[in-house]
Amino acid sequence: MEALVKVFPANDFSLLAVILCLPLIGAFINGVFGKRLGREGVTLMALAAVGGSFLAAVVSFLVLRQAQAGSEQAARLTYVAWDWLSVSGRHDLGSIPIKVAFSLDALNATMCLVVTGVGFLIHLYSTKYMEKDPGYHRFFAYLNLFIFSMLVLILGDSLPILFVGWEGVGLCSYLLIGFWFTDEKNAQAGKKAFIVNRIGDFGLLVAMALFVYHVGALDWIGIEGGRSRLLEPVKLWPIGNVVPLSSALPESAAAWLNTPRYVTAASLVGLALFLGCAGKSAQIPLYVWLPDAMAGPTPVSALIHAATMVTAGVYLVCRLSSVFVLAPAVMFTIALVGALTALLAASIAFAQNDIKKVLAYSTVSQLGYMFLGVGVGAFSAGFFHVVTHAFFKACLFLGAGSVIYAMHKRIHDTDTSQDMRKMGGMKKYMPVTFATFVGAWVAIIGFPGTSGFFSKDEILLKALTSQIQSPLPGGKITQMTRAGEQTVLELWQWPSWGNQVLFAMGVVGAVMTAFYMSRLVFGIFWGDFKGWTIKRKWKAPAHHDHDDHDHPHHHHDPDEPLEGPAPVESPWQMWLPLAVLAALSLGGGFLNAHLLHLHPMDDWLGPVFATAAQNVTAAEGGLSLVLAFGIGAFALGLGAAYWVYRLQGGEPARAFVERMPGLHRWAQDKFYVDEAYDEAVVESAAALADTAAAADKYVVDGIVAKLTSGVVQLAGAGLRFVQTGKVHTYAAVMVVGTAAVGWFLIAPHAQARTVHQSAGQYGVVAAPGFGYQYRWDTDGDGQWDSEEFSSQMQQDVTLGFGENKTLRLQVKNAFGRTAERSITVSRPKLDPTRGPATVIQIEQQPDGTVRGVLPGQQPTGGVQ
Amino acid sequence: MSALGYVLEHYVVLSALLFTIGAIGFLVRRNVLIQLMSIELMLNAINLLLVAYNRQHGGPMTGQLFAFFIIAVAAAEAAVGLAIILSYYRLKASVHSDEADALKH
Amino acid sequence: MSPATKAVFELVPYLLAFGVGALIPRRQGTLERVAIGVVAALSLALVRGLWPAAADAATPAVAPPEEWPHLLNVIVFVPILGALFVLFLPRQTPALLRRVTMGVLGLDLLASLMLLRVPMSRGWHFQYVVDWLPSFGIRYHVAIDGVSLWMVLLSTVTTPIAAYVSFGSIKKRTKELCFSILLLHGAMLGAFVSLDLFLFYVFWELMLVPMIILIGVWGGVEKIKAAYKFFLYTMAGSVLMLAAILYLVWTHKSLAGYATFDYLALANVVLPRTAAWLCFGAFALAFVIKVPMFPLHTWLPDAHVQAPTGGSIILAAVLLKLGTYGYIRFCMGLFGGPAWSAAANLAGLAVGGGILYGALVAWRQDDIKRLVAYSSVAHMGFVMLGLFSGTRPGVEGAILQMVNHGISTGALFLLVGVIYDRRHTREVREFGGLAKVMPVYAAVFVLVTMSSIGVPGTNGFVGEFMIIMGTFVSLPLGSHGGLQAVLAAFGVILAAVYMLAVVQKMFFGPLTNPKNAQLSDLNVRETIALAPLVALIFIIGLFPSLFLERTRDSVQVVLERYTEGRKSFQEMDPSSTVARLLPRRGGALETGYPEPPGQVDAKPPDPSTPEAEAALDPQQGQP
Amino acid sequence: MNAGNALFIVGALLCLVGALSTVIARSPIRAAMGLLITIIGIASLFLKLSAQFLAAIQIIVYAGAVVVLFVFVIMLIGADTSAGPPKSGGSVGSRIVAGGGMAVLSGLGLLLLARFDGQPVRFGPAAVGHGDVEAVGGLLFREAIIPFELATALLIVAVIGAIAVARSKARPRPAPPESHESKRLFHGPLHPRDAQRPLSKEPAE
Repeated sequence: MEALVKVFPANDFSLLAVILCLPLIGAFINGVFGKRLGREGVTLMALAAVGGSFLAAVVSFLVLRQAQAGSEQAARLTYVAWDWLSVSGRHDLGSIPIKVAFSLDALNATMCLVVTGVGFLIHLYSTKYMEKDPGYHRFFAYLNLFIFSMLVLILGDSLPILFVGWEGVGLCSYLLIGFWFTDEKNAQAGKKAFIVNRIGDFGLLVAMALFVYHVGALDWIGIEGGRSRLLEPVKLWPIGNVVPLSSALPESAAAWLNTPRYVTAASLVGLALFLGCAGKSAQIPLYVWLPDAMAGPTPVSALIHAATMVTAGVYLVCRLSSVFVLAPAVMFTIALVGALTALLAASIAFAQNDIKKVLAYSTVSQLGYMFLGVGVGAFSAGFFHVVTHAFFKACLFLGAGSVIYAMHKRIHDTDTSQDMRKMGGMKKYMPVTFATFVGAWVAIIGFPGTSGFFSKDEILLKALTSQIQSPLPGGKITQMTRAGEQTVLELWQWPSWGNQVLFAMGVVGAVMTAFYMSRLVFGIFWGDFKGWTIKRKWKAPAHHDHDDHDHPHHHHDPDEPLEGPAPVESPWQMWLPLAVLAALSLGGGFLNAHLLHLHPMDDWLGPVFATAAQNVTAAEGGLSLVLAFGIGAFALGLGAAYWVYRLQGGEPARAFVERMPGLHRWAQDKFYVDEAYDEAVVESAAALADTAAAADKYVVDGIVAKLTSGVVQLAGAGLRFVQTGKVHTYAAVMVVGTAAVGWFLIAPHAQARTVHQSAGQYGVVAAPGFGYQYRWDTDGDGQWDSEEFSSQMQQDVTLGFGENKTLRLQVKNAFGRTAERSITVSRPKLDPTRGPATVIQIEQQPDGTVRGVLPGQQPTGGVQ
Repeated sequence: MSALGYVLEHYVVLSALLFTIGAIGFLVRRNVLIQLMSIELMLNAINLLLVAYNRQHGGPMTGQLFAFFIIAVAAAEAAVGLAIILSYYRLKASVHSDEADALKH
Repeated sequence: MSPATKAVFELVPYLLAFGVGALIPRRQGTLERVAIGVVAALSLALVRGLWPAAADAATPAVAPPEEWPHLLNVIVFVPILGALFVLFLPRQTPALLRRVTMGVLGLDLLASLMLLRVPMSRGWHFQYVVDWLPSFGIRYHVAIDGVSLWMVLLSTVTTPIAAYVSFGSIKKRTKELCFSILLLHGAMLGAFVSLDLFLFYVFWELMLVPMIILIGVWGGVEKIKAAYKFFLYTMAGSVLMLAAILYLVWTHKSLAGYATFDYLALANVVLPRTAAWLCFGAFALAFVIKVPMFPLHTWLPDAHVQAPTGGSIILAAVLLKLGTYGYIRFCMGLFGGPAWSAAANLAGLAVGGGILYGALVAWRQDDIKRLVAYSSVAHMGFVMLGLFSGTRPGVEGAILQMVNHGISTGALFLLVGVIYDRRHTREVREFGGLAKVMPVYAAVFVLVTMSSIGVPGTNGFVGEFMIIMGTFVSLPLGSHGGLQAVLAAFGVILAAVYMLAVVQKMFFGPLTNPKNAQLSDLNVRETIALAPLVALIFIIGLFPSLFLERTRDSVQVVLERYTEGRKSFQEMDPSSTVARLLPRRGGALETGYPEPPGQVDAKPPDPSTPEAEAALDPQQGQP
Repeated sequence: MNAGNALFIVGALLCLVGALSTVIARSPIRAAMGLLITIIGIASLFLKLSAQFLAAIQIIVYAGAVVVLFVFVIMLIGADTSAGPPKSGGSVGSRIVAGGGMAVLSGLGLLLLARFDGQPVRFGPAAVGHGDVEAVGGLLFREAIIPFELATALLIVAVIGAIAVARSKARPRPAPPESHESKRLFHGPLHPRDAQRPLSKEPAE
């Protein structure tokens, strides 16, 4: 241990590079050379990469513990790889370097263990699950790349580096959802995931810009240190110098419109960040991509869309908890959105039959719980749920995958093989899968003593008791104006009923979770097998000897009854990870069992959330109430499901559907949210794009190009008539033109220009012409200097500063015609603030002559 | 009468008359050949002017040089112009300049 | 350790990179292996070579190598002389013509890499000045700084690629092709390095001719129309620019007493309000058309769709950059005041008309090339936004984004050309499920798409990120900056929408069109052409500071000039019609300043007059 | 009135008469003769202005080359070509406007000239060697050598250009009509070969 600390000092902890690089190398080798390496090579490479990464993570964790042990401060291990780029702060002042730097503290060390650990198990599982896929190497390349991106996300020491991982996991998710790209549906789902995530990323970009502007830092330490600057007010309206149409509106409305609206920068940052979190962690309103993402292979769903990537949002809230707590309104929004998402997703999950869809909505719902937790300021409780959820949801997904794997023996259609109604009685055929699945199931429904029980109850407890304090003394920002002290903005206060509502929603969600999860389990494992007729000694028809995802449309005639062998248990590569995860689901709760006064996790994470905790108040007590409600919810949900699906064989559910077909359809079709989005967002954007495209073709091109060319053509058509083609016409026109020029030359023009000769000396020079003669009035007395015209063209004038003088000039041409004009010559005032335009340096040469030289480098100002 | 031929203005007026005759001839006549001759007339008028001024200024004979080059250019112009007329005549069977309006069409 | 062994050890990483690179291609020939290996080794060399020296602080600071003054002349005139040389080669030997062209371009690339040996500190580098038409004050004045450095390198890297690709698909009139490419190359480089406005204008116009030939001779069905459109648009802007240049020169002459077309001298002229606005407008129009910005962008899709692949690559990668480069150098350098005042409105145009509108229109295109062309409009909107922001990250990001756009969009056009060569159509609906038959092509396409939509880790992100951050904190944009940055960030979403839609339609889903079933994957030539671009996508994405390091000082100078120009513009009395000449700053920034011809004879001095009112034309009264 | 006066009067009269006859003449050949007269008149005036070299050149180039060229061309085309009626209206209006305008302009110009007051400028005595061959030649070959060479180049180019323009293109002759019954009828075969019998002087085979 000591040696380790010596090799890897805390400020240059290169083990982080090892953790990161191994999966990257794995991805590169598998992606580029995978086809030549063969399956064994790819397997070895992928497992070694992630396994090595896991080992390094464990070592890092231990080192961190060592470092943490002695101090109150949160220990950090950092590693700076290289300088990436730099931006500048408010008004382009200062420089904010962005380094490719990584850090490890209690929060992301835990997360890192989960990611690499669960990641390794899922890799192991996948080696069997994807065994026969022709894109085997591609799959592992993507998976390794995902692990790498996820690690960048959680280890990144600044928001931009986190963003790299953030988009990286989105990209991997896109590639993996669309892994079987020959099916249009999968590719579509991938695209949807990417774009919806991008909407969230937009929020993150905006948040970074706000941080740059207000805090002037993007790394975690800097943000935490400068977070108080986020409390300054930001004017939202009117934007810039945009003046609303106040004149067209009634007085009161105009006044209302013109009132400046302020929010704190913290609220804006919080909202923008939460938009990012909602995108990545599938919260309302951006949750729609996650259920569709189940189009990817099941291990992908387990790893990315349940255990790791989707919890990145929660991680981000925890990471920036010190910023979030500055905006109570945003925190309440987060909690409320989390609770609402939990309920909405759970209610959709009731009506789904596709087991992966059920699990997907369950994930959305559980993520809602996590946000509920972090929203009320219980960061470590929320994060604890991330960890336990990673265990049991990964286990559930992998278990589902195991079942689907078994179903795939005879049913090759993806949708049908995942249909719960085709399963049943699997308990008998797949004992290990069954056992592990049940382990994870009891955890998710909150069976006392399991991990889910502890983490969920902790969240419920905090939802009832914890509040965000106003970060401002007095809760408002004031400003001195001429009219006295004025309140610029008043911070939103956490409502008194807030906790009760959130708690109630949480409890309802828990009941629903227990119900639909039990429905799922009963449907899969109990009852009779409904997939096909089981025949002993059944032999596969020749053309079914491969499990090829490239032909998903290889349908059986649905009416023809299928026959096949009994489903069998999956091989060890698949059930071993299941077993490990199930054990963790059952036992993981003791990491943070507050009931038993056992909370190593809270202690471990405590220093990380210390800053944020200053702004959170938690009431004492409520524990027994929560315990009662928690256990009650679990019992109610499980009991109801047992009654409906075991005792009554699903009859009440069918009756319910018959009584209220509309509601059921609604829930089954996900409340038509997708359709509504399609209509409202996608269609309107498309309409806008159509308009833009048409405008581009006809209006812009029409005006800029076609109109211009039209005008030119029209002019050309007009001018054609002038061109007779007859030489003599042209000659006549030429003569006329010559005559005009001649007339101009001979007619008298009293024009003159002034030339500047030297300081104060000006010359007024009359324009020359054929046969011109001039006379002047230089003294301004209205009398000509001499009555006689002469050929004197120039008059000299001397002026002082700011003086001006008017001259009159008369011109007579050869035919005696005259023209007259008066000319004013003025000399500008001496302006001491402005230097001369050019300084002429005067030098006396050795021979006594004096020359003016334009100097090479002279300061401005000149000789005063 | 004794000043006749010894005063610059006489040459200037003569040159102006010649030039005017040439210009009017060029503008009024339709026969390309005669138009070309009118151009020669104008060039000659200019030459006369140049030489006369040169005589008045004395000194270096740049005026005469200029006239020399004008003669050279006039010769070239006559050669090419006549060639064009020949070619035009082949095409149109006419030497009337107002019938040359092919560019318009 | 002996020097020899040390050298061997130094070589090991390069050999390793070469080996890995050479192993990458499957089922291809030796040529490809060697080429990709070389690209890998070169990439490593580039990264290591450009790594800031701070890393090895132990070694004493080495004086930067001597700047060879003729290097820029070589870079500019090697292609032009090469073009002339090509004219003397027989047209019956296309192979020889191609080899000579590639040789010349390769030589130019090598020469331009020499530019990297010198750190780009403040001021001008590789400056070379010689009188050209002294009576008009026109000089041959070339120099380079951190801004033009990357433009020069961008063109010396992409033009060989474009030429190489063209030689694969164009088989007729090879001689003219070689001539046009070389001449175009030389003219573009010349425009990037000239500091004399006359010289700049000559190169600027010279560039048009070969480009029109490229579009009009080897283009598509409506090539003539597209070539005309391109020509007329560009011409309309540039003649106004010429007028403004002449006005500026005239003003300088009346102020300083001698004519010069030199940028350094003209930058010291402070025009009165109206004149400044008009001149700024004339310059900006020329550049904005070239960029192009809404609503003057409609030539671009036509030109791109009709141009051959090579032409499109050059057009997108380099030619458009002349607009943005011109804006940095001339609009911001010569007319800081108007540029600053107009920035907020123009930035609104760049965001609304460029980033958002361009993306929306791109979404609705059926022709892939047209789509990429409109995406160019959107990307260039980002670049312009960065410039308008007038902040260090904004301008640095814009310069980086210019390079990025050259690489990504160049690669996209190349990829579109690949599929066009095989199917002779670019309609998206003709394709579908291509990933099955052309896996490598699909992978590269997806990768380049990711770069184009700015996924972090690729080059596109760095530029867009810096621009958005720079815009948000911008002072010239004032309170609009925040909104504009947010809208620009929103444009990033739209980019994903249209690019992923086309990727999905082309590559994913079932292979429906039987005509696509037999398509062959990337061939050797195409792979070799793409390899450096792909390498650069990652190099810039991961190590942008290698590039930013060399622009930083110059951007600082640009911004100083910009704020200074704004200051002197604001100090000027709004009603004044008199121009001013700022005193010379001197120092490294004004080496090569045009000296007045000889010394000025002046009248005997009058010590009581503190001013030299050479410029003051008293106003004339009315009769 | 001395010889100088007389020379000027004769030269001026020759010029004016020649010019007028050039412009007025209906037949081009007469016009060419008028031009010739003008040129001789100018040459004599050159002599009067002590420009002997130019006078010689004037005669050689104009009278010897240009006018001859004109005459050649007139002969080639046919001396009476301008006799035909105008085919296209004759642009009478334009010609009247142009000619009249020019006349008025010139008249006004002369008037303007007359309006200038001031003494007439008398020539001083000519310098020795002014305008003789030696002086002009020396100038031509020393200071004006480049324009001189350019003039030679111009002449060569003009000659080549003239040839190129005037040369009739060797157009393929229209194929003779297959049969001209009338010709056959009245003139018989134009060539013995056309008569499908051996030429009398060719050896029969």
